[in-house]
Amino acid sequence: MIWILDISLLLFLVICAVAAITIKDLLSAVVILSAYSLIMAIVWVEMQAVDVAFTEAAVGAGVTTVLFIAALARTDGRSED
Amino acid sequence: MKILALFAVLLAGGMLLYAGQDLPAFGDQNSPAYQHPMTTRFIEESENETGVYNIVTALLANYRGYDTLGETTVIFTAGMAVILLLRRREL
Amino acid sequence: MTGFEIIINNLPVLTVVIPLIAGFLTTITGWIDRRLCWYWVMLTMFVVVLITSSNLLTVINSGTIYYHLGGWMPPFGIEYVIDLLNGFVCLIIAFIGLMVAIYSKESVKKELPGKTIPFYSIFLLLITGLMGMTITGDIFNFYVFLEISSLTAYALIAMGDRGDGLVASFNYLIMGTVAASFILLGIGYLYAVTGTLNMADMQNILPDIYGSKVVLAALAFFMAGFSIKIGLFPLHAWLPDAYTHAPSTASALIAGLMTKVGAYAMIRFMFSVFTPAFVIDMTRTAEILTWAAALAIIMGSVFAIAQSDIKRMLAYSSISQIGYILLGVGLVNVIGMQGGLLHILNHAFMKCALFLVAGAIFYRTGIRNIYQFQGLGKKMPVTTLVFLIAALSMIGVPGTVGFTSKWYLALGSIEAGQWIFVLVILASSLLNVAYFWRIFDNIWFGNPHEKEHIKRDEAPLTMLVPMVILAFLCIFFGFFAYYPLHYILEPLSNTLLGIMP
Amino acid sequence: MVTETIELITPVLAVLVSLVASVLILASDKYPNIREGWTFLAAFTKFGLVMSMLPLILDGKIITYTIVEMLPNLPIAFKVDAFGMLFAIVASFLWIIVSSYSVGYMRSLKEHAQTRYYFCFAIALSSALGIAFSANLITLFLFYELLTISTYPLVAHIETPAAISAGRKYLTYLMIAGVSLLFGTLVVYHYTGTTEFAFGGIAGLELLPKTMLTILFVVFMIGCAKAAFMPLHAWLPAAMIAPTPVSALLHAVAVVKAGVFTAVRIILYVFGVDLMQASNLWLYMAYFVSITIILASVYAMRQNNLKKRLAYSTVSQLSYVVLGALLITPHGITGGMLHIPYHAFMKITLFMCAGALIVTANKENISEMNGIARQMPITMLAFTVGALGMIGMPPVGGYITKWFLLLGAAELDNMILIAVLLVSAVLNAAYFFPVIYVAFFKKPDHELEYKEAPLTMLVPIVITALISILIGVWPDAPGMFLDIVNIAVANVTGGV
Amino acid sequence: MTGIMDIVYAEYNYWIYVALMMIGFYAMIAKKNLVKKVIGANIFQTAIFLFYISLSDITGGTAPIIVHGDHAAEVIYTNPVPHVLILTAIVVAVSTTAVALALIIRIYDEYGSLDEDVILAARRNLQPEFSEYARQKEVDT
Amino acid sequence: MSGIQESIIIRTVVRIMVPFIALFALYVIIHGASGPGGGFQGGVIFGAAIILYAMIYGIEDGKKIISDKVNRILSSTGLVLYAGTGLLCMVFGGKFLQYNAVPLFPNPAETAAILMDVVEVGIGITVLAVMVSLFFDISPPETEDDEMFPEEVEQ
Repeated sequence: MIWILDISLLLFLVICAVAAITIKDLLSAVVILSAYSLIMAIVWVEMQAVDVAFTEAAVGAGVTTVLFIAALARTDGRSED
Repeated sequence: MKILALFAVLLAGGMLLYAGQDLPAFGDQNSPAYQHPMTTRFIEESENETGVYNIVTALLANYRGYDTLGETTVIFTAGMAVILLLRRREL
Repeated sequence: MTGFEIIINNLPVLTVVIPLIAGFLTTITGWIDRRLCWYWVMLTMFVVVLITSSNLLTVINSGTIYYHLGGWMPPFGIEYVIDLLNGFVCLIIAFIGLMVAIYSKESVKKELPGKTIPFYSIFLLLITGLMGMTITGDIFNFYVFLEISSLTAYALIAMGDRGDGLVASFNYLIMGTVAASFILLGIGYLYAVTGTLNMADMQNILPDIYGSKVVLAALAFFMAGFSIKIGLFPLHAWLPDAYTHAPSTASALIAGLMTKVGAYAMIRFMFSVFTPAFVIDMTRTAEILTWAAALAIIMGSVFAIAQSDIKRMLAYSSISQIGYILLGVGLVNVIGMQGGLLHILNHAFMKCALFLVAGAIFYRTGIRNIYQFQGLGKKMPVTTLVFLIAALSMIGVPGTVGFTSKWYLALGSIEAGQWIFVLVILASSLLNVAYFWRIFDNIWFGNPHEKEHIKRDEAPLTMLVPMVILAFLCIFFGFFAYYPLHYILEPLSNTLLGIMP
Repeated sequence: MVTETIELITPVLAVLVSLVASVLILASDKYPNIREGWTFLAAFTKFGLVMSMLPLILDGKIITYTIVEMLPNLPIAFKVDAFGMLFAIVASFLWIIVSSYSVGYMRSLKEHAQTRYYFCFAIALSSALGIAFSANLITLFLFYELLTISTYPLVAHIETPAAISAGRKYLTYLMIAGVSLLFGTLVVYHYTGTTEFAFGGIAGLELLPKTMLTILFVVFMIGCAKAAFMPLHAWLPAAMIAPTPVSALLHAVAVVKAGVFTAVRIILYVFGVDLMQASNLWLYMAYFVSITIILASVYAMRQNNLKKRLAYSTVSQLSYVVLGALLITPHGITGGMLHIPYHAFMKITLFMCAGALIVTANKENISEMNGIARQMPITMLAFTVGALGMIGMPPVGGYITKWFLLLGAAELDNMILIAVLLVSAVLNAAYFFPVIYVAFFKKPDHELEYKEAPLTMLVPIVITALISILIGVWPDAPGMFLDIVNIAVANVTGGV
Repeated sequence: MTGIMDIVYAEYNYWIYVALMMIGFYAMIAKKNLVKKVIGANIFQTAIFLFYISLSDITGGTAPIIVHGDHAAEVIYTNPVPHVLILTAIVVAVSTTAVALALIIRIYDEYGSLDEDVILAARRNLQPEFSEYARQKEVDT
Repeated sequence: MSGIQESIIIRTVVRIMVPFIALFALYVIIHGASGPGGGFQGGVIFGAAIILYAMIYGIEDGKKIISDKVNRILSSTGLVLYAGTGLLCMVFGGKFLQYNAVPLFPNPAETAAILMDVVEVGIGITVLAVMVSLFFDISPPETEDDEMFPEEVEQ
């Protein structure tokens, strides 16, 4: 029944993506993006792409998020859409 | 703008779905990508030829090492670009 | 093995690796002395020009060069393939790069104070990216270098007009990312159905699966991606802002090269990844391209007439000129193709010269509005003369290189039976006259009484030299276009279209 | 008729002389005397070079020189034949005259930007000569465009908004013409693989379908807008805003003559007599230019400004040349070709007189010229000579060309064309006589002193007036225009 | 039942990838906020990576790290090539994001906002010397 | 952020953790040959360690570990190491990056493995340096006088 796990992860991806672009608070959006990346990494581990998953976890969920947060600290964190 | 964007997005999505019909099934061992001599050779010979167990690393640093040089250059470029944009003093 | 042999054997890769290494060593050079940067870049570009000319000569004399990076035979490793097409484009890149490098000395000092080192580093990396895109025979390697060139271009454009440059750069970044993502998608699709990344290998495999919807989608994504990258008419929105607000040096470099390399890539993918039969007969891509190009030619010129900022006007004119290149390619006959390819050379010279002139005028006067150019003819005679020559070439007056390419394009259109494109080409020549003449009117006419008091105040020598060289070449190739046509473009067009001469 | 071809660099030199001079002129910006010295030196050298080729041409030889093969079968090349020689002699000789006149005019009026003026003038002359010596359509087009570009600063010389807008109009018309010419060239090249002029027309053109041929002809004729055919004439009166020597040059020598020269070249050397006749194109075009001849004369009558009146007169007279070529009989062609030099001498006299009036008496409108002959008798006498020539009264040259034209029309038995020629002669008289009447017989509004234009202006006027008479009295002097024209006509009609 | 499930199983990550890509693409074009655009770009690119990784997956395959031992011959490895490509592409994506964020910071410094409309209005109003309309007007007067 | 920065517990934990993270990063780089990981991931983790330190102790303190100057040298060094390896192969008569041309060990695969490690380390160094530099540049400046764009004067 591994595909149920797969599908729920993938659906969660879509939910995260939609949330990331709709939520008005940018900091939350960025954190959700980080979650999105992390789930993506898990999906990739599932698909046996361990190196890529490792990188995505480190870069997508790690560095990118840090950079986003650092940048948001210098701007205002609200979005109108 | 939103409508235009929606149109472009739907167009691209439609193209993807259209193309998806002929895409090799996922997980299929007989897909052209897996059957191509390139993949076969990487899986079978990389350990002898490069001396590492991790095929991805072998590809990354040896067979397609030049791509990786490019990739590292991209990072360097990004660093340089950010310096150019955000630093007020010379490096 | 002697050092000389080593260099000779590895010339193809050195074309890219030398500016690359020089690019990140610039930080070290600049650390020693900031003024060294310029000499360093000049030296590098000069060496690159030598290498690329040597490559081109080798190709002309003894055929295509193959270079296997890492010693891995294709399709296992990355391959560099230098044929007439990219040998030609590489030489243009190197040459224009050198010209802009010479020019940059004073311009950078004035427009980008305190940013010399990162600027030159980025400059060389841009050249690296463009070279890498051009020379490679591997589609993923192409993507990597595409991103190098894009990132550097974003950074350079952002250095321009305060505020506006940033917004322009950001818009370009978003559009560029969309384009690059489309191209990445296309690569993925082709990989999925062929299993290879090597262009030649792919071209061998693809004809068996032309019926596949995946291949069609890949072609569509490539075309869309490249159209955004080169600013083909309805997708051009990012281009005018980006060219207008970039620093003078960057404008010249980016306008002179980026779109040309994009057009090169389009040609490469159309004819060397897919086959002529596929793009011409099976999908009619070429035909669609000619119509889009014709639209771009007219609309670009019309928009250019409405501009009062010289750089913006030149940017719109670029949109129009890129149409010429694609028109020639899309006509898919040998004559039209030669015209289109010659226009790559031609437009690189003209547009680079024009942007350099715009930069020189801005450097001396701080003016970009063409209605304030009164009396410039007296103040900067050489600069304005260069401007005149480049503009005449743009218009297509015989004796300039612009004429030759338009002549071939028109003949190609007649041969293809598309009389309407002949009219488009001729009409756009008239429109070119219209938008350039406003400038000449302002430069040489108007305010006759004030003009008497204007002192001569020419741009510095390092800025003048490249402009004059480019103007000279515009005329030189106007009379001697025979050489590139005979030795490079004619055999090349035959090869691309799969015609045995 | 067998023609011998010899290769000689003289035509190139003749063209280059004034280009070199233009650079020297630019270099001696600060020293007016040296600057004008260059102009004269170049003018005389040029004339000398042109004349040195005359004996060869009269021998029935053709001089060719290929400068550079731009593209395969598309050389920039010169070929001097009798017809080209005709135009070259006129242009190079009148440059001397106009230069002298310009010096007087520009200095009297203390015009600004004189260096630019002489610079552009020299280039315009090079282009005119280049047009005369062109061996093929592409070379012709090159110099045609160069002429347009180099005369633009002359037209817009005074730099007022009105002048610039007139310049724009000038440029718009001529650029459209240029593009049209290029289009025609392109088509000819595509179908025949060459653009080189041939005496009987370019071979291979007769294979084109009739519609295509007609369109091609129309395109070419639009391309000859420099000849100011009626719907495309508007630039010419507008360009009157230029300084008078420029008007003289534009309207008598360089630009319009380049236009008609091109038109004749295309009619006789691209299409050829046989093709014109076979396709009946000559007849339609002849009717078309007839309209211009009549209508322009009518317009001329309504002008009060003297220069404008002369401009419309030019529009009308130019069509004589084209009409002559279209008559496709030896006599008609002789008349048309001969009208090029004849009209040039007469019209330049008239324009220079008009300029002298502006400089000396500051009068531009005919209504202000009551009794002006008392003030400037020599000028007005010269004017009368020119005007009589235009009308076609012996002994001034004009009557000869009209005679030939009438002969041509009569040979064709075409009553309409004969009528046109006669009516236009009457109309010419109708717009020139009032000027002469006003100048000589009306009482001046106030007392006028005797005050002629400066000598640098007066001498050229007298010379051209005298030549106008000379070519009327002794038209068949050896080596004069009629000799040259005879050779040209023999060439295109395949021997006498 | 199994038939439908097979189809879903064979294709589901493809549908998801298309959906994600469309979401990201839409955000890039339609969202007014610059940060949102960059977030959209990230989603878009990651979606493409998902596609590549899906390509590489082989049913019952194992990660492409050579296994030694008794069963070595029976092991099926997943396709390593897309992994390498995507490793490179991830780096490219993060580089682009970094540059975009640097631009955003600078734009915020200049205009005090990250909203596209506000910035456009500010460019028109605050800096008339850079606006086309104003330039023309200046000439006319 | 000041709240976190002043927490002694966090400061201590971070101080202890950073060396371990760095060690792990080195492990990841070297381990890339036989398992998941490699120069890039290792570099990012190393960078993350320093970024973590800088977040807690402040950027000024972070710059004491890797100053701008060191950063500049490091980011170039990594690439020089990489491209230099490529050129080295050329010197021994191979193509660019043709590791087995270098006569380091009798077994070409062994040579390749060693040189690949060198290359991975090169990537790691560059990535580490650039990641840190990106963070330093993008995060908010701490002192007031470090205002972003005062009028610049050419020396």
